[in-house]
Amino acid sequence: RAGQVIVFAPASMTNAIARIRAEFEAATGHQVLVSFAGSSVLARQIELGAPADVFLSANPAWMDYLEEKGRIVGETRFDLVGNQLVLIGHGKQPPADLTSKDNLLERLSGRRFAMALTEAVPAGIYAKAALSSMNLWESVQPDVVQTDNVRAALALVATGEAPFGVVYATDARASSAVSVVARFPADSHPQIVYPAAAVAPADNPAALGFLDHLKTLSVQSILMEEGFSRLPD
Amino acid sequence: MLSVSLQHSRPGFALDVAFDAPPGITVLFGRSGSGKTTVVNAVAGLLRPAQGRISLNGRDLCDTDQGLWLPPNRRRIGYVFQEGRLFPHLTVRQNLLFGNWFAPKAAPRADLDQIVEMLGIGHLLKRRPGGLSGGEKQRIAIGRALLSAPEMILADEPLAALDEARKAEILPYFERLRDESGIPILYVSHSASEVARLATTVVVLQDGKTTRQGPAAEILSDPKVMPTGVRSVGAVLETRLKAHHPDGLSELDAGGLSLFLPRVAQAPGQMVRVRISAHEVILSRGKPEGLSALNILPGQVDQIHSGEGPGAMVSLRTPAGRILVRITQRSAQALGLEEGSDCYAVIKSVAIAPGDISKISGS
Amino acid sequence: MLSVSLQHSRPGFALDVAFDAPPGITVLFGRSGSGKTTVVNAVAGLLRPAQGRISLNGRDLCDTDQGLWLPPNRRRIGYVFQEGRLFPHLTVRQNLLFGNWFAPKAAPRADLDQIVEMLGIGHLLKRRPGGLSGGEKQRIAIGRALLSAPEMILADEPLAALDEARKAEILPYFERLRDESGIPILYVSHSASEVARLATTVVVLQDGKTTRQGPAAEILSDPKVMPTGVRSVGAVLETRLKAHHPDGLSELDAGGLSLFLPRVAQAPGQMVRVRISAHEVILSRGKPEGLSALNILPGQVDQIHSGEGPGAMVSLRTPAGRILVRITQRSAQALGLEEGSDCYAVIKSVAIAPGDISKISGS
Amino acid sequence: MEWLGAEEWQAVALSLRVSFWATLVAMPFAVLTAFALARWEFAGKQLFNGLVHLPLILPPVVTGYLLLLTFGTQGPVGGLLQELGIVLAFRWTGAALAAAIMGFPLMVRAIRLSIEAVDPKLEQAAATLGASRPWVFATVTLPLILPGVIAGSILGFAKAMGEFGATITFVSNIPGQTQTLPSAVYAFLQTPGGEAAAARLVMISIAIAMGALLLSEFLARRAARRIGDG
Amino acid sequence: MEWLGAEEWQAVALSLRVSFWATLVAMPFAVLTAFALARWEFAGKQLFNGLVHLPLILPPVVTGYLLLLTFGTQGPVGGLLQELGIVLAFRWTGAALAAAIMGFPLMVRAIRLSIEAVDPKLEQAAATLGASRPWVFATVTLPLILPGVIAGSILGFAKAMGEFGATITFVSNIPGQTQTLPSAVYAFLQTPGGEAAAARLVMISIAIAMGALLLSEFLARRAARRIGDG
Ligand SMILES: Nc1ncnc2c1ncn2[C@@H]1O[C@H](COP(=O)(O)OP(=O)(O)OP(=O)(O)O)[C@@H](O)[C@H]1O
Ligand SMILES: Nc1ncnc2c1ncn2[C@@H]1O[C@H](COP(=O)(O)OP(=O)(O)OP(=O)(O)O)[C@@H](O)[C@H]1O
Ligand SMILES: [Mg+2]
Ligand SMILES: [Mg+2]
Repeated sequence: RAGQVIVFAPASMTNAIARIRAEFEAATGHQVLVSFAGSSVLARQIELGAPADVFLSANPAWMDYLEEKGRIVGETRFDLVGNQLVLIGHGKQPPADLTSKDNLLERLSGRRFAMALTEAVPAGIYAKAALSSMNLWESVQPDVVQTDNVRAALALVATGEAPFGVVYATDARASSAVSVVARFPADSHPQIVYPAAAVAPADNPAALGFLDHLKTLSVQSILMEEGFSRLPD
Repeated sequence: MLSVSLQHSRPGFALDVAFDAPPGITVLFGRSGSGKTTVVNAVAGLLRPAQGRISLNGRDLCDTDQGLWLPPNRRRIGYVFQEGRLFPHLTVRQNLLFGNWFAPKAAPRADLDQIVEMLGIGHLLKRRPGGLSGGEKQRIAIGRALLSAPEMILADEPLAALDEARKAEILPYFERLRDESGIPILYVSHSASEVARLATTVVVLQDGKTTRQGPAAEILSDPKVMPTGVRSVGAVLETRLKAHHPDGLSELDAGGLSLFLPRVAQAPGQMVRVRISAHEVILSRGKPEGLSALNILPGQVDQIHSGEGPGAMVSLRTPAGRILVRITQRSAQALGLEEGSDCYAVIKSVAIAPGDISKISGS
Repeated sequence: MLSVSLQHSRPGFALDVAFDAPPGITVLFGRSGSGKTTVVNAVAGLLRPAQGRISLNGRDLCDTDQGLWLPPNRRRIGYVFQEGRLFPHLTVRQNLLFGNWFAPKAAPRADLDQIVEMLGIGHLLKRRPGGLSGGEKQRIAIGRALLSAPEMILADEPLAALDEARKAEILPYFERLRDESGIPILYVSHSASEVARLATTVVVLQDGKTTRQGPAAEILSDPKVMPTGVRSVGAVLETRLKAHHPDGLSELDAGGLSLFLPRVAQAPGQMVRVRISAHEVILSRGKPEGLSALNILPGQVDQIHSGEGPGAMVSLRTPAGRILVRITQRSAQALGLEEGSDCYAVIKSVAIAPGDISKISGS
Repeated sequence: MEWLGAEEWQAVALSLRVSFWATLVAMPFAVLTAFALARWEFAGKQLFNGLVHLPLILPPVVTGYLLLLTFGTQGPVGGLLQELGIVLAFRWTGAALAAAIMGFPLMVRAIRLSIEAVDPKLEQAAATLGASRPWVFATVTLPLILPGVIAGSILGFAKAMGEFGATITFVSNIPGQTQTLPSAVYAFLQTPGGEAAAARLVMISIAIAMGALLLSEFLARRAARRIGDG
Repeated sequence: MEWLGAEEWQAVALSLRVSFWATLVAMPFAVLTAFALARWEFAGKQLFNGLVHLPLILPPVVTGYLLLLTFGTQGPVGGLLQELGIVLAFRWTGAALAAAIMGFPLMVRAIRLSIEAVDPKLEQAAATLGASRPWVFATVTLPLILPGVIAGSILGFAKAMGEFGATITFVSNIPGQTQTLPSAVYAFLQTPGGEAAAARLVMISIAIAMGALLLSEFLARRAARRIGDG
C-alpha cells in the first residue's frame, strides 16, 4: 500500500532531494512531501509537533537538540553526506594558494568579504573557524559582511557587492558569476555533516523506507553530482 | 406635551431654561447664539445636560436626578437639523424612508407621495444629496423627519434656506401637523411672520435663559419681549369664515363685524385666526369715507404706550377683539387720542399677509 | 463691472444666463434650485462652464472660446458660501485672516477690528468653528470674505441664518460696501426686503434662465416678474432728507412734498431711497381728515392692472414719483377709479420698514 | 501550463486560498477592532492597541514562532482547538491565520482612519430617526467607511500574498499543504539555479496582487462616487 | 546594562536610528505619492499604484535582492550615487532605505485615506481666498490630514523596527554598522538555546514601538481635537 512521507530538509538540499524523491517515488509508489526551510526553523517545528517523518539537518547541532528532546529516534540517525567550504571570488579569478598567507591577504585586503552569520548559521560558523585556523580571521574580520543564509552571501559575491566570500562547494556551483578561488582543507574547520533521522515515534514504514533509501549508492551519487562530498568512513 | 427643564454650561455660555410645550407648535425664539439649537439637541438626546429633566407625554426622556437617559433612537423624535445632515450615500428616496425602517409597525405613517409632492422633490428622488441645492437639501431634511412617524417634531430653522413661495407651500403643512396630528412640535425660527403664523406657544430665549413664554397671541403683542423688534408686534383675531364672494374676497365674521380678506383657503363656517400687524393699521377719529381700505372697525382706546422712539402702541377694544395699532406719537397727539377715545381702525384687505391667516385647530 | 454669459447643463437642469453686474449690488433672485449657486460658483471659478465668458472690470476670468480659465485663487473674489465652509482646524481669528495672507500687499484692507465688531464675533475669536451656532458660523464666513481684500464679492444667501436684529446690523455694512467701495457684489437672496434694500440691479433666474434683469426699482415694481409673489412689489422714491424733528420723525422732501418717517439714520441734505410696498398704501378719493397716517400724497391714476385674484395694482403719478398701490378690485370699483382719476395715497410712517430705507450711493 | 510544475501551481492556488480567507475572516474583526479603537474608551485600550500593532513590530519569524507556541498542537490554545477538531499548525488554515495576523494591523489602521473621518453628526441624525447603535453602524457608518474597508482589504490581501517569515515558521513549507508562493520562492532561491523559477513565481504573485489592486481601486472609486456628488 | 552585551545595545541604537530616518525621509514622498494617487489623474497611475504596493506583495528577501541589484555599488543607481559619494549597500543608510521602502505602502495608504476624506469644498474655499494650490495644501489639506500622516508614521516606524528580510539581504548584518534588532534576534534564533537572548531583544523592540505608538496616539488625538469640536 502506498504511503506518504513528509521530509523536513534544509533548503540548500532542494535540488538533490527533488531527484532522490523522484527516484524513491518511482521505485516504491510512496508519496514524498518535502518541506524546505532553515534547519533551526525545521527543528523547532519538529520540537513543537510538526507532522514530519524524516528530518535532514544542515548541521549536527539541531539534530542533537532534537535527540535530547526525544523528538527523533536516535537509532535511526546517521550522517548522510558532507560538504566542503570554498573561498569564492566575483567573476573569473585565478586560484589562490591558501598556504601563502601574505599573497592571499593582499588580494583580500580592504574588500568586502561575504559569509553567513558567523555566530549562528552553520556555514558562517565553519567559515570563521576555517579562517581562524589559518590565521586569516583577524585580518578579514573588519570587512566581513554576514548574511542570514549562505545563499545570500553567494548573491553578494555574484553581484560583485562583495568581491569575495566563503560558501559551500554546493552553492559555488550554482552561479556562473563566481569562481572558486580556493578550497579550505577539511581539517581547518569542524566537519561539515548533514545528519538524517526519523522523527519520533518513527512508526511510518514508508518513512523508514525512505531513510533506508537514502543510504543507497544511487543516492550518494546524486549527492555527489549536486556537489556534496563523501564523508570519510 | 413636552416639558423641559435644563441646566448646562459651556465656557462662556450658560443654559438655564424651563418651559412646557403643549400640543401644537412651540416656537423657540431668540437671537443667534442664544442657545436654541442647544435646547433642541438636549430634547433630541444628542446633548446630555449637566442637570435637568425632559418628559414627553408623561414619558421621561431624561432625568439627571434619577440618572435616567433615553438614547436618541428610543425617543421617537423627528429632528429637522439646521444644516440638513442628509446621508450622502443614500438616494433622496432612501433618505426620506430612512426613519420608516425603524418606526414601530403600528405607528401612524405619513404618506411618502403626499410629502414628496408638498415639498416639490419628486424629480430628485433618484439623486444623491451631493449635488443638490441648499433649498433642495433642506426640503428633503424636512421630509425625512416627517416620514419617521415621530411622537414629536423638532425643527431647527427648517425654512430659512427656502424662498417665500416655497415657504408659503410648506407652512400650511406644518399648520396641518399642528392642528391635526396633535403631536407637539418644537420649532426654532427667527422669522416673526413664521412665528405669528405657526406658534401656539412662544418661548423666548436670551443668552441661554427663557425670558418670556406663553401663548403666541400674548407674547407677540408685547413689544418689549419680541427680540426681533417692534415690527413683529400684532394682534390676533379669532374669526369665523362667513362666505366667499365672487370677486375673490372672503368675508369673515369678527365679533359681529365683517372683515374682508383676499380669498381664505378654508370652508365657510370654519374658525380662522387672523394676525393683524400693528404697523399696518391706520387710526381715524371720524368714520372715514372714500377710502380704498375695506375694513373699518370701530373701537375704543384701551391703552397708549409710548416707547423710546417716535412711535406709540395703541391698544384698541373693538367688537372683533383687541387690536394693536402702531402709530407715531405725533399722530397720537394730532388725533388727541387718550384712553377711552372712540376711533376707527382702518385695515387694508391686501395688507394682511397670507402667512398671517390660519385655520384654528380643532375647528 | 462683472459681465457673465454662461451655458452649462447637468442632467435635468440646463443653465443659460447672461447678465452684467455693474458696481453696486446685483441680486440674483430666484426660487430654490433655479441655479443661483451654480452661477455664483462659475464666477468664483469653482465650476468650469461648458460654454461661456466671464469678465471682471475688463479682466477675463473665463472664456471658453479662447480656452481661458483663471483658477479661483487668481480671481480675487471674496465668496460667502451658502454653507459657511469654515476651516475646522483654524481658530475663528485665523479663519478671518486667512485671505489676508494671500492678498497682494498693496490691496486695500478691511479692518479686522471693525468687521469683528460689526459682526459681533469678538468673543469668538479664540474658538474653533466646531462648536459655533449656525448664525455665528455664517457671520464668520461673511467676515472672512470681506477681509480677503477682494475685487468682487459673491454672497450666497449670507443672511439667511441670521435673526432680524442681526440682519439689521449687517445690512448697513453691505450698503456701505456697495456705496463706498465701488466693488461689484453679486448677492443671492430670496428675501424681497433684502433685495429692495440692497439691490442696485436685479437678475431674476428661473429654471436656469435669466427671465428679467435691470435696475432694482424697475424689476421690483413689476408684479409679473417677482418670483416671490405680489407682496414684494413696491415703488421706490428718491427723496432728500430735510430735517430731523424732535419727536423722532425725519422729514423727507419727495418732489416738493413732505414725507415723515421714523428717524432715518442719515444727515440732512442726503439723498435717501424709500421703498413703499404696494400693499401698504391706502387710496382715498377725497383728501382724508383725522387719520393717524401722516403722509398723504396727491396723485393721478396712471394705470390700473387687474390680476387674476381679487386684487388690482394701481399705478399713481404723484409729485414725489410713481407710487404703486395694491387694492382689491372691489375697492377700485367702489371708489370709481379709472385712468386719470385724482386721488390721494395714504402712507403710514411706521409702515415703512427700516429695511426699506437706504442711503443713495454717491450722495 | 508547461513552464510551471504542478507543485508551483499548487503553491499559487494555495496562496490565493490563504490570502482570500485570511482577508475575509480577518475583516469583521478588523472593523470591530478599528471601531473600538476609534470610538470607545476602555481600560487597557492602549495595551490592546499595542497588541494589534505587534505583528508589525516583531520580526515575522518571531511572530511565527509565537504562533507555533500558542496555536501549535502542544500550545495552550492549539491544544484546546484540537479537542474541538480544529488544527491550525502545519495546515493551510494556519497559513491563513498567520497571514491574517500579519495583515491585521494594516487593515485596522485603514479602517480606523475611515471611521475617524465619518461625521458623527450623520450618525446622530440616524439615531434620531430611530436607528439603534448596530443599525446606525450598518446603515450609515459602514457604507461611509467602505473606501477604508476596501483599502484595508487590499492591504491585507497583498500582505497575505507576500507573507513569508511567519508562515514558514508556523506551518512549515509542505508542498500542496502549506507551501505558499513566497515559501516556494524561498525554496527556489536557496537552490543552485533556482532563480529563474523563483522569478516566474514572483511574476505570478505580482500579477495576482495587481489584479486585486485594480479591483479594489475600482470598487473604492465606485463607493466614493456614490458618496460624493453623485 | 548587565543583561545585554555591547553589540546588542548597538543593535538597539541602530534600529532606532534606522527607523527614525526611514520614517522621516519617506514621509514627504509618501504624502506626495498619496496626494497624487488620491487627486490626480495621469497616464500609468495604476502602474504607479502597483509599484508602490510592490514591497508589500513581494517576499522581503526578493525586495532586498532587487534593492541590492539597483542600489548596490554595482547597480545602476548605486553606481551613480557612489560617484556622488553616497553609499547605501552595507551602510546603515541602506538599512534605512530598505525600511523606508518596506514601510512606504503602509504610509501611503494611511495618508491617502485621509486625503480622500478631506472635503474638497474647504479647499475650494481656501482657493477663493487667494491660496494657490501649494498653499491650499499647506494651510488646509495638510493640517486636516495630520491624523493620517501620524498614523502613517507609526505604521512606517513600526514596520521599520520589525523589518528583517529586505534589510539583511540588502545591507547584511555587520555588528555596529548594519546589525539591526531583528537581525540580532534572527541570529539568536539560529542557535539552539538562543531563545532567551532573542526574547530580551524582542522585549526591547516592543517597548520602543509601544512608546512610539503611545506618542502617536497622543499626537493624533491632539490633532483630532483641534479639528473637532474644540
Ligand atoms: N460644542 C460646543 N462647544 C462650545 N460651545 C458651543 C458648542 N455648541 C454651541 N456652543 C455655544 O453655545 C451657544 C449657543 O449655541 P446654539 O447653537 O444653541 O445657538 P442658536 O441659538 O441655535 O444660534 P443660531 O440661531 O445662530 O443657530 C453659542 O454661543 C455657541 O457658540
Ligand atoms: N453637482 C451637481 N450635480 C448635479 N446637479 C446639480 C449639482 N449641483 C447642483 N445641481 C442641480 O442644479 C440645479 C441648480 O442648483 P443650484 O445649487 O444652483 O440652485 P440654487 O438656485 O442655488 O438653489 P437654492 O436656493 O436652493 O440654494 C438644482 O436642480 C440642483 O439639483
Ligand atoms: Mg442654531
Ligand atoms: Mg444655492
